[in-house]
Amino acid sequence: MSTEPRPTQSRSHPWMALSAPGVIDEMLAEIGAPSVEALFEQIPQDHYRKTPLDLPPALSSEMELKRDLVTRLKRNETCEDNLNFLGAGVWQHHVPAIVDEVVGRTEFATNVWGSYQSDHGRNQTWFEFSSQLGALLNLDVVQLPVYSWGCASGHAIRMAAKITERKKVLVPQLSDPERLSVIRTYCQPQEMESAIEVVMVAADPTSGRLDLNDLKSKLGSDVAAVYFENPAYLGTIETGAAEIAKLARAAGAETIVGVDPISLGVMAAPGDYGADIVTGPVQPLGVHMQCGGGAGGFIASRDDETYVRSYNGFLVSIAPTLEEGQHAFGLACPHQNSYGMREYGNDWTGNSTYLWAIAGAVYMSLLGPDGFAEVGRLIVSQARYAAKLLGEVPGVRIVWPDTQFKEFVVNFDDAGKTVAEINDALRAKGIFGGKDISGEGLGVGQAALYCVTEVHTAADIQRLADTMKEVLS
Amino acid sequence: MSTEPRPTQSRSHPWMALSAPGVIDEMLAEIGAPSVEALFEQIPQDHYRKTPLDLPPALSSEMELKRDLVTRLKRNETCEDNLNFLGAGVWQHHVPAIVDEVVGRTEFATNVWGSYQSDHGRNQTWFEFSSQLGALLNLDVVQLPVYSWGCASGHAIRMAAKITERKKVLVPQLSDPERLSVIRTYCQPQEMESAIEVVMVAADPTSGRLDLNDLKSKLGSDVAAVYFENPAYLGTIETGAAEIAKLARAAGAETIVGVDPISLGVMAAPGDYGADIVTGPVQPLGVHMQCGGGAGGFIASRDDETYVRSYNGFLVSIAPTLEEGQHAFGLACPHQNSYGMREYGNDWTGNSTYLWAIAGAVYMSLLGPDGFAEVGRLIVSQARYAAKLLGEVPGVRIVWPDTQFKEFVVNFDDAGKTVAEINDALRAKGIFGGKDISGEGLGVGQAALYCVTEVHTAADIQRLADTMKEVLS
Amino acid sequence: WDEPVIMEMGRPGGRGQIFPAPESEVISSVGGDLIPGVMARTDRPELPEITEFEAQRHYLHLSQMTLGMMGVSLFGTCTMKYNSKTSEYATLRPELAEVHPYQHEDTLQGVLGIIHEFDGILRSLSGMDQFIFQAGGGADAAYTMTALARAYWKDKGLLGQRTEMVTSAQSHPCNPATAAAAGFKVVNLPLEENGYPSLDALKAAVSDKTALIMLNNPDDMGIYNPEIKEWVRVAKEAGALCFYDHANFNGVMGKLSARELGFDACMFMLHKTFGAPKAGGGPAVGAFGCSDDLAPYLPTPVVVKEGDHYRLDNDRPKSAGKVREYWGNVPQVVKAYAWARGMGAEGIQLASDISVVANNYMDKRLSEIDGLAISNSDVKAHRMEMTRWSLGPLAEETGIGTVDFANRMADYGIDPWWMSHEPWIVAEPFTPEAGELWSKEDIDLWIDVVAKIVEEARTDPEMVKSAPHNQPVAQVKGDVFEDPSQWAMTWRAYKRKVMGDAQADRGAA
Amino acid sequence: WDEPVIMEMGRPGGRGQIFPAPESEVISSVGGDLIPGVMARTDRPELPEITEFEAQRHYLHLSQMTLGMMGVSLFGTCTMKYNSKTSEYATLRPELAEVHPYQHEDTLQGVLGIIHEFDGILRSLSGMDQFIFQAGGGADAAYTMTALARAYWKDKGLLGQRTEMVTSAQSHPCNPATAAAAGFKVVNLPLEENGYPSLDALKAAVSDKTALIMLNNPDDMGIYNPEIKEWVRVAKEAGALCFYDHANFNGVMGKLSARELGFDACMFMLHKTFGAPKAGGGPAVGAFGCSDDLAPYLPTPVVVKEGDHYRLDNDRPKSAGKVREYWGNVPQVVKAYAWARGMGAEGIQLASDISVVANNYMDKRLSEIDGLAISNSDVKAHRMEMTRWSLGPLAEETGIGTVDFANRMADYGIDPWWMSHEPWIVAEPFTPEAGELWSKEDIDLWIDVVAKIVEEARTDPEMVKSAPHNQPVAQVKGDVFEDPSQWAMTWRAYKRKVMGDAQADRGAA
Repeated sequence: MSTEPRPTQSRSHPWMALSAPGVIDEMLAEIGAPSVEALFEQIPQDHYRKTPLDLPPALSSEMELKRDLVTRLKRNETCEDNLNFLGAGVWQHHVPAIVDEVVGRTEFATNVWGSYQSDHGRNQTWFEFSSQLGALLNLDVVQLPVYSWGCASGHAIRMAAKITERKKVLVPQLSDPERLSVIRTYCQPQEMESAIEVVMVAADPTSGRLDLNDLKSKLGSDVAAVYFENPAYLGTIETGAAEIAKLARAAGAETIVGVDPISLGVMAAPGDYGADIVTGPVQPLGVHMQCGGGAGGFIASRDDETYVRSYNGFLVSIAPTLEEGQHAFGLACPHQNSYGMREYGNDWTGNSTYLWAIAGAVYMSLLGPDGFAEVGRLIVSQARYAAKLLGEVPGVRIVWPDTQFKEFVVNFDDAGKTVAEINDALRAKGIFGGKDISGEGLGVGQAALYCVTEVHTAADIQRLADTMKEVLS
Repeated sequence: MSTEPRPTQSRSHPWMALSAPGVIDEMLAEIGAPSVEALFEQIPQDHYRKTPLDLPPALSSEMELKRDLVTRLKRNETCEDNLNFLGAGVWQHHVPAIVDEVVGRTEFATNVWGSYQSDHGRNQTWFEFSSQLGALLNLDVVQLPVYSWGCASGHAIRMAAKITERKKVLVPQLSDPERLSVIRTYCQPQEMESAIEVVMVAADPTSGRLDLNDLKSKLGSDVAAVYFENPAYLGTIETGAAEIAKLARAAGAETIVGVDPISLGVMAAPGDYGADIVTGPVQPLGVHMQCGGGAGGFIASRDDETYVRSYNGFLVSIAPTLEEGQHAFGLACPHQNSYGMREYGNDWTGNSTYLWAIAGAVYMSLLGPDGFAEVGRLIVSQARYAAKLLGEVPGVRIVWPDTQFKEFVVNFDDAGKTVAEINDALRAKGIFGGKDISGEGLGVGQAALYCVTEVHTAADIQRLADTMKEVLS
Repeated sequence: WDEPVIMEMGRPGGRGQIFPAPESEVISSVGGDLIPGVMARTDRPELPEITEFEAQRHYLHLSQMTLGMMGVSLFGTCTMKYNSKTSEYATLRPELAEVHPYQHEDTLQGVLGIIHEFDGILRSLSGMDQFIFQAGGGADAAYTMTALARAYWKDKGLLGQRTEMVTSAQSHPCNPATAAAAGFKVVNLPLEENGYPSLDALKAAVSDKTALIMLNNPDDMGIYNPEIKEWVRVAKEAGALCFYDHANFNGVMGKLSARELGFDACMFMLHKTFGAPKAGGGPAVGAFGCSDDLAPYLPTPVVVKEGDHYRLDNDRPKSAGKVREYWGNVPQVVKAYAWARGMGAEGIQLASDISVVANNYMDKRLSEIDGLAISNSDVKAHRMEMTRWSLGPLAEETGIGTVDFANRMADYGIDPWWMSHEPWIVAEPFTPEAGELWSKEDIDLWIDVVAKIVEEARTDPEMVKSAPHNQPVAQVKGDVFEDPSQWAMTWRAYKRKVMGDAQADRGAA
Repeated sequence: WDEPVIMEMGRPGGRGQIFPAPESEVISSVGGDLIPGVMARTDRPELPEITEFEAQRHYLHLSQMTLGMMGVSLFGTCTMKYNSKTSEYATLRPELAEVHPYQHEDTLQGVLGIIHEFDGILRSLSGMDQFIFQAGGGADAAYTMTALARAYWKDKGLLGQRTEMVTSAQSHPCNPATAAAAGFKVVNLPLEENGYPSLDALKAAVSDKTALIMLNNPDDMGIYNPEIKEWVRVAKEAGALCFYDHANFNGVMGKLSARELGFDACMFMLHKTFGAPKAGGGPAVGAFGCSDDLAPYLPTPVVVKEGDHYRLDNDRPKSAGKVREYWGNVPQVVKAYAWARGMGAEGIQLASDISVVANNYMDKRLSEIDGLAISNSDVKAHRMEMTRWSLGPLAEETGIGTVDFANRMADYGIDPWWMSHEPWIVAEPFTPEAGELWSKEDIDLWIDVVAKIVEEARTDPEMVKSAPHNQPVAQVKGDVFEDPSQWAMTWRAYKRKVMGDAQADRGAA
């Protein structure tokens, strides 16, 4: 054993066991190759890159790497240190510590994909995600989540088009432009032969809800699906949901509803008002905002073979095993997706956001029926309170004051300031104001979409209102 | 199934399964008791408290509880956001992420004590702590850690007193008053019949090292042990260690050395220069400072039955099992501690800091021989560099500039300001200056003990020196 | 653990998470019953009612029943990497976890800076001019390419004409599938004996109808198409856009530059190649990069730097539109950045060397096991970081096939191998990939297990066929998965179909 | 997992953690070889050389081989609590983890405030006037009491005279042991048939030599001494200090006040009663509280509030000196604070009710198992939160004793039970404690396992004797633990003694 530490330049890398001195030579000898270069014999010499790599210097020690990461990330300001009212698809909800623990376990937050044979616990957790979400939705089929709510809705619309063999979808005028852009991508430009036409349905200006007359006028026999959200992008509750579903069904179209699952302790289950396919975000179910990296979207439906056969992704089913009385879990209809059928599969699939299924399973199990009822009641109460207090500030008008769940539109036309100016002033006082929706073509003027959740106390809301008064005075 | 959430007042507590409605009544029925009160029949009525409990209101939801904790803790300022040079028994070292992961696993950071039969993995990790620390110390016996370095030294001195049947210990004049206070507690006041007398050995003023002449003069046949540290409290390296051990052995006394384990990649193993018993802190081995809550102390010795039989705590030994060729782990000499023998056991033991043994096992396995050499070299280099740059600041004098490991004494007698004033000024600029040791009676004047470790870059040190120049100008 | 399904656990009124009632000033201000009656929920969702501890213990048990990264996984096409907990913990900090994507850019300089730096790292590795991270995985990045191609051809006024996408029959399924989903007609080129399609086939396939070509190289058999530069030349001559699916980048990191080979765009999988966790299937990132010519068509936002300030550029009038909301799975980008910084240029190049050495070592040892055959056995050159193998000979001899092996491997604490996306090309396929993570001891252990099962296939085939025997559950009876009367994707459905709960009919078909 | 000892793993030069070299300006300024030659290490410590991943995987495997809190543990005297991850994560934040105890108090207002608030909570629960948290466990808090008693009697000039500590033969061993270590003579009072020592015995024992008495109540048998107020009166009449070891506080939380019963001081175990993790044996906290009369003798620092400002009071000239460095295991104090806040007064009282109900339910079911006997069977009153039981009858019948049961229980995923600190009092003892954490299902499962093993003891005693059969390792052969030639507390020793490594002699005896 040598008495001196090895010189720095030849030290092996902590992330690569075979970088230890001598190991590669040993393996080359067993392979019978003269050099590492010889193993790359397939690559013609003129394919090798000529430009040398120009990367920032290695932070080879963990200590330097951590310092770099932490120093950089501290340049962010957070919704923990500031009072945040941004929502619009990424919401600040409480994440229970147990969710963080389970999701962070290396067995789950793993480097591997994990095959069914080796990962029974993971499979079961996935099934429990679908089962619990199904209980909230009152629907029997829930797919493992896809990339986002927008992607889920895009897939759902394509499912509907496939099932109905029609190529038009009706969506609300007051849609989230972010989600709508994704949906348009999924529906293809009109130049494509297989494009699905996206047609807007007007809103009732007094309530923000869908204009049923406009809907009726557009609901022809070419409509594959009606898509709407409940609560909708601007926070309004769609009380006409059952009527919409009835109209759609009568026209032979599918009803696709986007729902926020955290509302389902207090809001009716979409399975109970006629939804055929339901989509929604998984981020409210125990996933941190992560600058949008917490996004994920679910798709659910009734347990009808037509629907099941048209899913694009992974359906986890409970199943018996060779041992009497035991159950396990596996993929139902595994061959219909693009892994099995390439371009002939349903849409396409790939790595998704399955870790958030684990988060969601834990989250829902912690809340139970009473927890969902409590959190829903708390959210809607705090949001209404915020709307009320803000509505009392001179220059501020709440657009639809009594119809929202956790988000609502605040209009500043009478304030003499733009939303951008107001938000700058709020930010200087440690408040992140609502999302500026003035430029989204929604016809709501200088307006911001405020989001209030269970994390906001009455004192927080009073602080917002007081600061707003200050800013606008 | 009821349609409404239950009212708040009767909801069950998430931490108590039996608080669910009706469960207690069901159990009372099975017990055959009329009421909960009836089960407390042993307590006489007049024993019940009369003053009602006066506790702050419950934060019954996790969300409120988290908010309270985080809001309060944010009132602290940290050594992550400030540049810290405090050490003196709690040091800012790099904690690898894997240590945090393993220590945080609920299987280890558990609510249970964990018996040997069920916790094989934990037992093995403990053994690996002792084994790796033994490799650093070049000693064969390492006990699971006790509360702190001071406690370890206290126990070690009592071990020596028991072994030698003598009642005096020699300790350095330049000792940490915090650790010394603990040692004095363990040695008992002189009024106690079994007290061990604590006698100070002077320091060589030119080096801070032990004055060997003074040591010789005090080393009589009544001395149970000589205790010294290497590196010592004030950061100095005790080059006379082997000589001290030789003198002690000649006098029939035990040599007890306190060592900082993070120095052992570059500093000689105490087992190699004559130490009989070795103590030290475990906090440098992958434990966060935690406001002092990361403290823990180890005791090690040669594998001599006399020593082994005098340990106070838990010795984990590898052992064969009923299955040929397999090994497992259990407690050696389990009956000699106070659990087995009450007041007749060796000293006393109790819950300790065994989770830090797990941290230490992981830490040492990550560093390996080369990592310890690298970190030792880095620490001593940065510390010397800091001493050098600070020494160049007008008004600053480094007391023993070339003999320290990671800590060193900075004297400000010529600066015209007290250490307290200087530290206040530094703190205003985001720097936590060294520990003020002016009042500790060490004869070093207005002085601070600065600690520099591997976490300090050259730029950090330059910033300290520049700021010091500013502060003193 | 004999762990029940969570839907069976708990007791009425059990609670795992409590929320406070609204404050009295809130209640007195807004009252109750705030959900319009018609939309108010009247039933109680059938969720478990358990304590916090029971939820914790249940899911920790399930995590222990998951191999995760605890075994040895030479899982082809997935490139097992070490996922540093350093970067994992950094991204869990509130500085990233509690950040909203719509925050003002002044409050996001930290994360925008990291994204921009990492963009620069990928530019250097690929030669491309701009990267975005919106795609949630490799397939989504391929989809991004198809959306970009549509926007490009629409901008040129040729979208009605450029309707075809050309690829190899061996390319990853996501390429043909996303192209088809985007509305393109897919042209698959068959493989020749050398393992890749002929240049002539390509020449015959491309035309003024070709919108784009999408290729991997090396492919999942470890075979490199030496004519790739010529392919790109031919395709571009026909006007087509060329997309390099760099899923198998690991073996050529620092050696090839997609741009120098002529490609217009490429994608990297941050959750495979760049050390972010795969996490059982995402959240992942398909980093999409392209040339300046294509950059105007990118989905927005794009992170750009102006002076010392980073900002989100949303002003791309020709943009193809979004493939997903927001900017991407930001924590995974941070982890990939951390991986690249932790490795450095030298480390990245070394990793590529190691993965090819390790793969060839693995091939050498596998070739010594009787009953296994390498794909395209005529190709004598060393393969890249993975190789397609076949159990064909053994299956003929013993009746034990690749699925049986996968079932049995888990019994040894080894992750079952990856078979193949194209089981019709090679009989009883498996596709091991050694990568740079595993030690020689790990690879040896893995191969020893394969050799052991080969032996078992000969001595005790029934035992192998009925595996696993050493897992929490026995072999699954798969017939329910294709049977509408039996499959059950939720506990509701299971109760209705299997347990015969007559109450459980709502929400069914 | 068949997991090797880490000392056997790795390869020369393998690295799990790298540190940068000092910067060039540092090297050129200070040079190399900075450790004086005589103290420079010349050998290479025999540590494993592995990658970061190997360390991670090894220790995660070991964690999976640890039951931890995954099973059901009715472990007497330890009061299993739910350890909230909410508070765990709060204390892992840099705001506490990266804080130094010598920071200026202005920078520590958060944690000082929490400590002060929690001090207030304990004051209310106990009636004491001041708490400190320096003690690292319950035993250390007992030790604090003995140190305090020394300082008190020294201050009174009577330390030479007050030399005795009186306790019950059934008190926790830490009481007599710490008193002895502090230099006191220990007087143990024997138990009567009712389960506690007689008042007469106490009267005979106390005198002007008595420095202090130390007592638990209820004791580990679940028996409450109804004469405790009289005891305190008698002891104080003799001038002795009275210390209440509140280790078994769980069953009487909110019901008893140590101060109202007359005690001068008491201690609580934050890692048991107050929901901080026990973590396999610490870091723990013994919260020590006393009356204003004793407060001047407390170890420093004491956290005090002045106006809105919290500070550390080090100015206690009569202080007994420190029992441990710094202020205590601060994160555990924060967790205990969190537990108390999460429970509230009502929750704490309910927990006490529940733990006694659960214990009596457990007693009821145990009493139905033939072969088990309750301790002090004449005591008919319901026990408190734990009860001492005996396997004596079964052992006589079958030869299977409490150790065999402990070995066998783990096979069922159940934490082995706690036997007893005083095995000489009750034959083949075990001491189960139900607490308020476990569900009825958990308790039933635990008892079913006991009943099952009782049955096994009759039908297959050899199998029970040779347990465990279902654990990572078989039953340990314990003879090495008392044999100096075989025990091996380190791998070095093992290599030398068992593997016969002649090189491994350094550091041996």
